[in-house]
Amino acid sequence: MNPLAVRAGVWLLSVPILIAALGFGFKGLAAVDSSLFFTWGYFLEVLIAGLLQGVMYSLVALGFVLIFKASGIFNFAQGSMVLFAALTMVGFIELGLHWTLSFVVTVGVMVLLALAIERVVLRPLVNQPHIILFMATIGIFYFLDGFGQTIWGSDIKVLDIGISKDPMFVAQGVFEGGLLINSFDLVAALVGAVLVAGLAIFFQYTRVGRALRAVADDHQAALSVGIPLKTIWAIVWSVAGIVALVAGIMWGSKAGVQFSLALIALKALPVLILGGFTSIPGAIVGGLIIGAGEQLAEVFLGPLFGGAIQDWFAYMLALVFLLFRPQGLFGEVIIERI
Amino acid sequence: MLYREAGQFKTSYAADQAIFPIRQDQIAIGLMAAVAVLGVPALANEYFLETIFVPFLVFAMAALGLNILTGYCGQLSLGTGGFMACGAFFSYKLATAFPELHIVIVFLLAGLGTAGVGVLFGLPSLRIKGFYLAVATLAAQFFLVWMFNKFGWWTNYSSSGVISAPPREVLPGLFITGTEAGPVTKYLFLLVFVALLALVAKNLVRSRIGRTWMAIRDMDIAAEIIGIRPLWAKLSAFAVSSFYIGIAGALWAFVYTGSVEALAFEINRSFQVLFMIIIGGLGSILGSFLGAAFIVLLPILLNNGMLAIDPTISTALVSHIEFMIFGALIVFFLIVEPHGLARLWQIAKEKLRLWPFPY
Amino acid sequence: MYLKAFGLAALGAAAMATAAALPASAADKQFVPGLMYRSGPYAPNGIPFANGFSDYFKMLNAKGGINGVQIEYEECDTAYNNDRGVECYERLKRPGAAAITPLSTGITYALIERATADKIPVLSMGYGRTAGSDGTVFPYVFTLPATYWSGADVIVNYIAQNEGGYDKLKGKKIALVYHDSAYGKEPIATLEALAAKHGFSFHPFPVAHPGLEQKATWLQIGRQVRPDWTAMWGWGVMNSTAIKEAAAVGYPMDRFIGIWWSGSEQDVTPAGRQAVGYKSLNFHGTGADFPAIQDILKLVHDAGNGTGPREQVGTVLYNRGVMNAAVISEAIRTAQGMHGEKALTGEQIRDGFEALNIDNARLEAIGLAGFMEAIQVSCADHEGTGRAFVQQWDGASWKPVSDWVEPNRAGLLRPMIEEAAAAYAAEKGITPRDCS
Amino acid sequence: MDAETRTEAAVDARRPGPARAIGEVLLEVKDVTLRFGGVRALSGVSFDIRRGEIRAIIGPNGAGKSSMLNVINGFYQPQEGQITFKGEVLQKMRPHFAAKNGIARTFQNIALFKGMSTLDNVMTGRMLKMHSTWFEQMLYMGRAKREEIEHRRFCEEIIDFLEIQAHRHTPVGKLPYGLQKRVELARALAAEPEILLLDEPMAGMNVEEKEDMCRFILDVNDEFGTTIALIEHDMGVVMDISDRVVVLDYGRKLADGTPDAVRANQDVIDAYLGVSH
Repeated sequence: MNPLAVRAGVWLLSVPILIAALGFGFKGLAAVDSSLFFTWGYFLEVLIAGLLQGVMYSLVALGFVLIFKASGIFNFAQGSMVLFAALTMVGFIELGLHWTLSFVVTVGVMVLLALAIERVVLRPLVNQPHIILFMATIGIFYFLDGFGQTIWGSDIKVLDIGISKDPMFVAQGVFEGGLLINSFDLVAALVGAVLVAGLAIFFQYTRVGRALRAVADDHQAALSVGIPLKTIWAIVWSVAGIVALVAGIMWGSKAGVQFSLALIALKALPVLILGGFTSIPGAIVGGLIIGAGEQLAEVFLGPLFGGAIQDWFAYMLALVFLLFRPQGLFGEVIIERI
Repeated sequence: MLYREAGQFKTSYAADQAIFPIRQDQIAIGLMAAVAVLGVPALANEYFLETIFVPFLVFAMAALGLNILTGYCGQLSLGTGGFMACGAFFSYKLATAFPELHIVIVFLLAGLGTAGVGVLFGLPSLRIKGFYLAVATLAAQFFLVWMFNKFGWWTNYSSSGVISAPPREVLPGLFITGTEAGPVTKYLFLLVFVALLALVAKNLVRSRIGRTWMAIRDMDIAAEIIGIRPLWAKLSAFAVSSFYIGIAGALWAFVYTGSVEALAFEINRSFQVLFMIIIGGLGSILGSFLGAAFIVLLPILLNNGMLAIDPTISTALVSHIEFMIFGALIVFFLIVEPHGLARLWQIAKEKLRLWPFPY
Repeated sequence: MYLKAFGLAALGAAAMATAAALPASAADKQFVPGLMYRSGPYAPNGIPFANGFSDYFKMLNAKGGINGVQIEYEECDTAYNNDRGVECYERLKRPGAAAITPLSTGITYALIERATADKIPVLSMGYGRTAGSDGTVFPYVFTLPATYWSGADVIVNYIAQNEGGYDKLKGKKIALVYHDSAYGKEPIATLEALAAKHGFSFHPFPVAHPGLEQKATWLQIGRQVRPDWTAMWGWGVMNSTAIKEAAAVGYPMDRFIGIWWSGSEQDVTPAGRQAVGYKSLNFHGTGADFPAIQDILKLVHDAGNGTGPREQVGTVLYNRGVMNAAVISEAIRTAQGMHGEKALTGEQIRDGFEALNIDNARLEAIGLAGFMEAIQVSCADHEGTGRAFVQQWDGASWKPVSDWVEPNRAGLLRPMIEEAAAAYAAEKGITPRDCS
Repeated sequence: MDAETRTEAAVDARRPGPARAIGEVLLEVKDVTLRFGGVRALSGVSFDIRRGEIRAIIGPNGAGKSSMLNVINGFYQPQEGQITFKGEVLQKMRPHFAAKNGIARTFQNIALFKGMSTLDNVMTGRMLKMHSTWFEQMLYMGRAKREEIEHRRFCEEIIDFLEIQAHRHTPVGKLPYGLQKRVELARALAAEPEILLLDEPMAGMNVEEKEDMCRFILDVNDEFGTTIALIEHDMGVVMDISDRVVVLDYGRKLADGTPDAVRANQDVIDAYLGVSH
């Protein structure tokens, strides 16, 4: 039997068991401590909300993964690219463009930005250690933050793409009061799924995608078979820019387009680390685990510690995973040799 | 011509191993010390002392600490803010619980406490490497700030979670914290304190311990085979680094701002200190100072400079342009010299040795 | 170890840059520094406030200044960042500075000691250190017209009015969603005391900076605790996110009351029609229908001198900036009555603050009748009435839905404030002034 | 030029020299088996190294030579077998134990500390001989300072011996390949090892560099009496300088004995398919 299928089967089976175990754990805790509250319907509600929130994190994490995969650069500027893209899109809408047209124009802007970054920043720094390139992306982060706000201002902007934000109740017969699901998050999750599928197809089946994977595996080898590294980098940064735009639209219409959007990059870090820096499916699975984990922890454990634990809990969760798999869930295993 | 060691022969290894083996350097450093101790307090006004020199020295201390961990031992850390918070809150608890304890001892004890916390969060470094290690330190960052923010005990149950430094004197009559502390006293205290600890750091990195750290940084496997214990080396780097960072946090809260809430040590602080050591030069004591100067001074200079050119310019625009120039300059400096300002300085010295006959 | 050389070279450069940056303060101009933020995560809320603050002084200057003394206003961008706030303060402080307005509770905490040492009054209007309203310990801090503790009590009183009396509060649940910082934590002690007194249960929910993450918080509120009322201490993006998340769990908007910093157009417009019905406190009028604000439009904006866009005039935070500026102007005017009609020092203006008595006739005279309540400050009490009213968002504008609600200052808050101030004095070794 | 004539001078200088006492068994590996997942890198290999000898380990690529060295100094822990070192029977070696008890090595792909100077690299090799406390090092006083100077003197001797004085203060990352190999040897020697493991010390060198390296190896063996175990591909070199040779192929021991005996072994000839001289 295919060992991959066996492993997939084990996973599929173990996930519901794990979730049920968590539920019973929380239930037990709630029985002991009166400040906690537990019903199965509520547990599922929080779990679903967490998973959907996790997809939102994945959207941001994807941009990181793309760039890290192709160039080994940890792109700190991804967050400000999200903000910049959203600001630009809203800016054009406010100038009177239809949102679809504005989307197309913004894609163009992000591609231009990618080309500029490749030419001005990456090319002179080729072959430098990773930490230097990381620092350079911090420079880009500052520049973009200032640049975007100089052009488009710092006011909070409304980006409405017409997704309903009303609460939705399902399974009302099963659970008392039904299960609350945020319809906006559901749409966002679908967008995320489509994006991931699109990227997977792009990487797997197109010529550029193959070249990208080759570059990711080995720069030197890719160069030696005639893959133009500079073009590849420009393409990757463009794709990351477009992913940033999609993330910006989803986050922007959720929270309004303003400076704080640049800070959501911090929420993508534990996702990245958990999923492995180089894996697109890792970004998704990592997002789901982090999203569900932190929401469940906040709701069912938070009251024990006075709340607001979700920020550090996400990192602690990632840390615990790392102790067992130092290269992330889907990262490549590092074999040390000398 | 002037800067050349020709004719200066070393007759002992001791002389060759001095921190400043070349006479011109010794003279220069003496002059600089004189200027720093006498000139700066005489010339600089309160604004310069309070907003440039004091934070510069505090940040230099934090950068020294992070440079030991990241620059010398190669362990990437984004938990600097959290460790600074440890130093600040530990020293607050110590200073208020034992009012008769001398403030310098309070700082040192807070540093030791932070070193313990650092070791605890450094434990995962044995298994996790590179950017993945950053997560362990980020966990420390978010957890520590949350802890100090959440539990009233740390702030003596202040309703808002803000601590403010009680007045303490370093020598009888010379206050360095509280309202009576003058900027000159603060500056001179910091100058001496930071210079002494920088000297200690320099001694550590040029001794066996420093070489152990660098060996782990450059090639951990080979280091292990030479007989270095990676766990011990990494944890000692975490401890020493956290000691310095903890003291920096205490100085920040007590000497610089005077009052502080846990949020002052959020993640941005960690990034700021990391920028300092990258811009200044990884694995360089001098670089820690140069980087701190760059990151503290540049935004203030840009901001003031733009207002000097055109006082009517909107403060919003000034802030945004400040961001842009700051970002662009970081990229520029990295392209010019990826190894930091300290290397730039070294190159300048090499050039100076040959000048005016470069060939 | 060449740091000193670098430092010195930089010092030279900085000295030149800054020497040019500080314009010589003309003797006949009263200097007002402004610690504002037009960048950073809270810029959307900081900008209208800064514009209103600046426009009011421009209007005064266009009218000839205060008794002929022109106002010289200079701004510094703190980005809501505590250490940048200290830098700005040090940059702008000078003996002739009228008052400091930090517009951030964290920065206020950082500046109280410095400003006291430098003898410059701190006006933290509706924010900052609540204990600062005890003038015997904090002679340079002014918290008028209300503090967070008053705000918390006003909200509870309003709830009691709506429920039909304090006895009806028993067994009710009141939640608090707060920015997990010095700012958001201020009301907790008061609400806990009130909960014990009136027998309602109190559920605090912290939200981490900057406040984009509130899903778990609102699931707990909307699906588990289901409080009868929810109060909010939020700022910036946290406010609009909270309103959206509240709507997403179906929490009734008219039972959701924000503090005065959680009730501006910037907070409700991003939430669209979901925000209709949301309530917040306020202590001044909204809209442009006040003579002073009309003057701003006429003398400043029509002259092409407006700091921000014209349509911003009259919004909540813009008007709060106006009110801050008006209070400072009145303090300067009062101080001129005591020390002469010329540019005064911060110490002299502090006397003006302490003797401040803006009655209704005075409000009429400065064109702000009905805009705010009469304010009187005393040596010991730097807060004033502590009263506020509740306003509600109808989808287009903020409409007042209550009268001025009185906090229980004498019976509850003032002793708490005095206790906190005494603790501070003990820790710092301050001997309280005698105000009797 | 033939490899034999190349190293002849060096070898001649040694052969009639003072009787190098090849003594008792210093280290013995017995039935060592090492697996990575399903792959067997070593299966049941046994041989010994005697005090004072130069012992070569040869074999085609992938024969398990480097793995063998890694097992000897404890970087890899074998699943089966045991190691007897100085009479002490060990289930497996640990790197720190090995270093402390006098096993030093160089690496196939140079594993220097690239950010440090030549001198610092060599001084690091001496790490285990230094005993000053933290406190002394913080103040650079007392024993810390004395030790720095004392050990500097020793390291300078090694630097002289290997003729890299001119590069004392250069960061090793900037040195050419041949010199880096020499610095690595210096670092290993700084530990005053009893056994020196050399993993392809002459790989990638030109003829002159190889000659120099041969001379250094022989000198080390002569002057310090250091036992040497080396992996080398250049058969000429191996046959000339080593006292005994062990041949590995696909993780198994193929032959063991003097160079002449090994050269005559049919299995070895087959394995090398005529590559042998």
